Amino acid sequence: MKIERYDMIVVGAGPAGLSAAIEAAKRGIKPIVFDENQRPGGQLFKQIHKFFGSKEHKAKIRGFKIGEELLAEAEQYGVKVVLNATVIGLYPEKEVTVRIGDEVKHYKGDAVLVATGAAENMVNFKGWTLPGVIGAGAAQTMMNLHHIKPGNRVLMLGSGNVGLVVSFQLLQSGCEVVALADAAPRVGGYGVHAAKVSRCGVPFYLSHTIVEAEGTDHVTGVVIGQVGPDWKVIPGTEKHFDVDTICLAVGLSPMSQLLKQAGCKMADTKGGYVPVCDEDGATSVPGVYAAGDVSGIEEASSAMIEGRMSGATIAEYLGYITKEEKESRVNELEAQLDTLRQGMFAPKNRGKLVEKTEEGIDVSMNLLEKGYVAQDEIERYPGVTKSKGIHPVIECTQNIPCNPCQDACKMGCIMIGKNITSLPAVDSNHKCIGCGMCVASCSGQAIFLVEEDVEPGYGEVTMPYEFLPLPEVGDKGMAYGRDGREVCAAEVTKVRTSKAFDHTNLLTIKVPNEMLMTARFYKAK
Amino acid sequence: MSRVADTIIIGGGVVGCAAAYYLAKAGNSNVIVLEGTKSIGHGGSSRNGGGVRQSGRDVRELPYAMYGIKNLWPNLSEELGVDTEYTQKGNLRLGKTEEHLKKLNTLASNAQSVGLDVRMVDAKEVKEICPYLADDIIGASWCPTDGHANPLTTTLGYYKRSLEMGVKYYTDAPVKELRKIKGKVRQVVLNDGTVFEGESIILAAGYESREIARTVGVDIPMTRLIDEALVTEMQPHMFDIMLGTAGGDFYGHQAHHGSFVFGSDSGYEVVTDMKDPSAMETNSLTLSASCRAIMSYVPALKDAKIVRSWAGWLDNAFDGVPFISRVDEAPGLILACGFTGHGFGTAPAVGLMLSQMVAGEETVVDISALRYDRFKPIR
Amino acid sequence: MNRIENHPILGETPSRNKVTFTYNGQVMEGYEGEPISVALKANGVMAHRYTAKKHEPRGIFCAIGRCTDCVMIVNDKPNVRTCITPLEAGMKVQTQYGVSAEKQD
Amino acid sequence: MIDIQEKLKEIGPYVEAPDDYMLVCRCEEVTKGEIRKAVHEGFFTIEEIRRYLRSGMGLCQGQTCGKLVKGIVSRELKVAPTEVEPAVSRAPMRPMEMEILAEDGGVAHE
Repeated sequence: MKIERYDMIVVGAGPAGLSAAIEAAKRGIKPIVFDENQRPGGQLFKQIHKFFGSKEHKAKIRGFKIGEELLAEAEQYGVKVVLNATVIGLYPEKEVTVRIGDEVKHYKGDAVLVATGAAENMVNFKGWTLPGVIGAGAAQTMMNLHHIKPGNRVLMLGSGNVGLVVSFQLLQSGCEVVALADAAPRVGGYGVHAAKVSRCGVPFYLSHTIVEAEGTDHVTGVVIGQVGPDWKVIPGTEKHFDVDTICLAVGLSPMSQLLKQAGCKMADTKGGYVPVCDEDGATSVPGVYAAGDVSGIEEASSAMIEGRMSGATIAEYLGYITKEEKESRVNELEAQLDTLRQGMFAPKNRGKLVEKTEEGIDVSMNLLEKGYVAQDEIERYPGVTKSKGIHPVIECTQNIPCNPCQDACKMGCIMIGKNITSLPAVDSNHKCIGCGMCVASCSGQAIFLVEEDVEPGYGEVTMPYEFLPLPEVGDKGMAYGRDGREVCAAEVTKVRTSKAFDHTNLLTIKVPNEMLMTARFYKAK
Repeated sequence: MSRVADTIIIGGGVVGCAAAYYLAKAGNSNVIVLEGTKSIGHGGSSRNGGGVRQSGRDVRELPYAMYGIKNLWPNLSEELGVDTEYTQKGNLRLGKTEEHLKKLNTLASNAQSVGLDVRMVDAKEVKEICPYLADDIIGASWCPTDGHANPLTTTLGYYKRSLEMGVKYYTDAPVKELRKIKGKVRQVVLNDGTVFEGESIILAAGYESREIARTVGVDIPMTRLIDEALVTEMQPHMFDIMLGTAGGDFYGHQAHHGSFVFGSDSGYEVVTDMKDPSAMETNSLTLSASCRAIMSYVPALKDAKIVRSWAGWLDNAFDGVPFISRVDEAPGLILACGFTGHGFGTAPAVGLMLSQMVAGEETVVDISALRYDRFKPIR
Repeated sequence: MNRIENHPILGETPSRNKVTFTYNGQVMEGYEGEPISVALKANGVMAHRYTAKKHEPRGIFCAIGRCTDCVMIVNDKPNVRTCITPLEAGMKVQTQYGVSAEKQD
Repeated sequence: MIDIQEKLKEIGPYVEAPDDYMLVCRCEEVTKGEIRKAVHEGFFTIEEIRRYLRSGMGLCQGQTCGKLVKGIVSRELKVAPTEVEPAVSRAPMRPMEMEILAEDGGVAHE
């Protein structure tokens, strides 16, 4: 039996696995990475939105671009990535059997890192097996990898970041999202993600669940209903929608079967069924490590840092670096990870209702319950100011770890400070020149430029716009509020696209002065 | 305070559960079954390939194997209220070499001598019985009354039915030792110190039986060996017969569900040194080796996908047949272990006979050849 | 038509080789190398199979080869996961009833 | 040590529920009611339930329904879901053709 041997075998070429291999390769290890998919990068290649965080976390770069960067880096450091390589099992002596092409190969590693990511959770209701009921991941795969619309009229179940981001992507692909429902009483994901879906006209139904998927051979409709405190549907609250697709985004679970099969000690935790790991990511089986979602569900940004930590740890385990070198690198990475794990959505706040921001401002309940910040709530946030002349209006109302807007403004108008979860504030001592860099750099698409009295009685609102067809100057249409309702007629006065904006176009519309703090989206007539 | 019953059965596998059922059926439902793990049928009972066969067996086993197939299996699903998927469509034991045929022939003639309907068939007849088999098979033994069943539902069926009839079950109840009271084995002590007490103690705990019996000074000559099995995805219906080979390459059948269940090995298992025996890990070579073995006899299955493989311990008796026996120096103790990987098909008959032994009745067939003290030093 | 020809972020969909295949004997067009399920979706096919026990329709569910709900009979082989099997010219794709290409009662 | 009969008394008899018809295991078409009923028949572990009903034994090997089954069983047993042990994981991690598995560079034994 031929067994190929490597210092380090990585299972999964997603953000964690690739990062670990790169980090290890930088220390002189020649790792081999297996991935069952045709393309590396894991879920990054389906993520077309800009990431949060700060520069070190690759903030404001789109997921699939981060994937490309990681691949280039992997290539640069000589990481061997084998695709269409399905791992069959992980056996004693750190042996991995892998299907490659039409055969099975045996590999042994001195260290094995399992970075297999996560799988979607599912929820069952009447008709959930009908064709047309799909996972949110399936929707992403279809539209972002295979260029096909998952459906024409879609209902999304789940208001976590996945549900919100995928809803927006569905809209970008030209699908209609008729409603977003969630059994939870409050939006689970970032408020900025909710707000951008909401202003496109998608109604949010919190405390609602699916009663039934209708159809005989495939989905033709859906009924949702309001749930009471016992999580049961309150009779009489049922609402019907004509849809051809129901998209489920009800959370993720670690895909930890390989670690379990290998005999690693497992634990059933809030983050899912995960291997018991020490602080270095080492499992109970010596030489077997875990990183990324497989060891607990988080964002891709954290998975990349965790992967790097594993890479450094394994480099030390295999004697390529000293303990001191490893510790200094791990400490540096830990600091990066810590900043990502701060704010309202920090792991420690999971499931908790945070009512005040770090600044002591009341969190918008309307945002949590309906998906958008109400008109009478918006002005209490430090990014929302009124002044003469063009200035940014930053509708960023929750403490999330993100600061590209601060870096984007060359004029120093935007202040976040050292703590990247702080709400951005507008400094009126600095003069905004209307360059729009902040609008394009905001991963949450929460920044607008507002200018009063561009002509008598009328002002302009500049907004991020990521849809096709792109409106043209002179087009006339309607402006929409944060709640997605029509507010007034609007005329397109400027359309800016630029490489620096990275596909976030800046659309400027002219509306009556009194609508400047209301109009947040535009649709052609 | 001890928990008392007429009979304590150690081992919630198919033998233990069957014994409990036949005891209850005979009106002796004051029975306690102790299963060491959290699940009934956790050991070999749920890990075997489901053969219900007579052919290929040692003549010492044949009388009760035949008894079970004639009298117990046919109505078992109805009796238990659970579909055991018992299918009596015959068993081909295949040979590819003259040596294989010689071996099959010897087994067949031995079996014929005790009245089993088994005969040798040639390559042509093999194909007539099962057209999906490989061309290089030169002959086989054919036993039309053999068959297969679903070991999972059979084991759980005995459990369910006996539970309904009042048998008491304890899971996660690993036994530490047996204790004699006034010269008679009466007490069963768990790892956690709980004491059970009974008139009769049936020891049907697979290989673990050896350690347990040692606590009352009885050593049962058996070893343990890990073996593997696998299951395919659901396939279109192909055949109903049971398959085995003279070379022991593999055995198995197509289940009612459509999937094929096969047991096989790589030969490597005999040297497996598993750190944690309870993990019953599969090894990296067996899955591929099993597929080669199966495909060399049933090439039509090359595209069938394997969805799962697993491993289980065999309690290998030194001479390949079980110990079903009272123990003279440990009165009260009844052994039912050492089934050597082929205990499933005979479990109903063994269960029935154990219930008879408890009741002090004569067993339906003579099993004196399965006494625990049958072994003698060879020199 | 539910193909996305131009996407605001991903740009124009790269041109690919058009091939024909059959679905239950009917000739259909798709792009070479894309998952069979995507080609079927572009042609409006929703139900890929009918289950063995309850004869219920199933289609794409996870789209990444895990759930196995999208399996069909491809080139006479049952249980082919159409969401991860690349389309090839001339493929014979059939609805799967249980594990058979024949409708069952 | 689990006293099955005591536990059965504690959880009470199986009572039909309006959503018992709902499928849980998509591959093997096992309903919620079948799983609930099995618990009240004395099948307390995922291992037993999958052997009895085939839930999680199909093509996807419980990747889709594992968590749902766990939830149902824990509710019937009146314990936290974390107290219900998930099924073991076994190779192969993905369904794989015999012909391919056979090609691992080894040789068939005679």
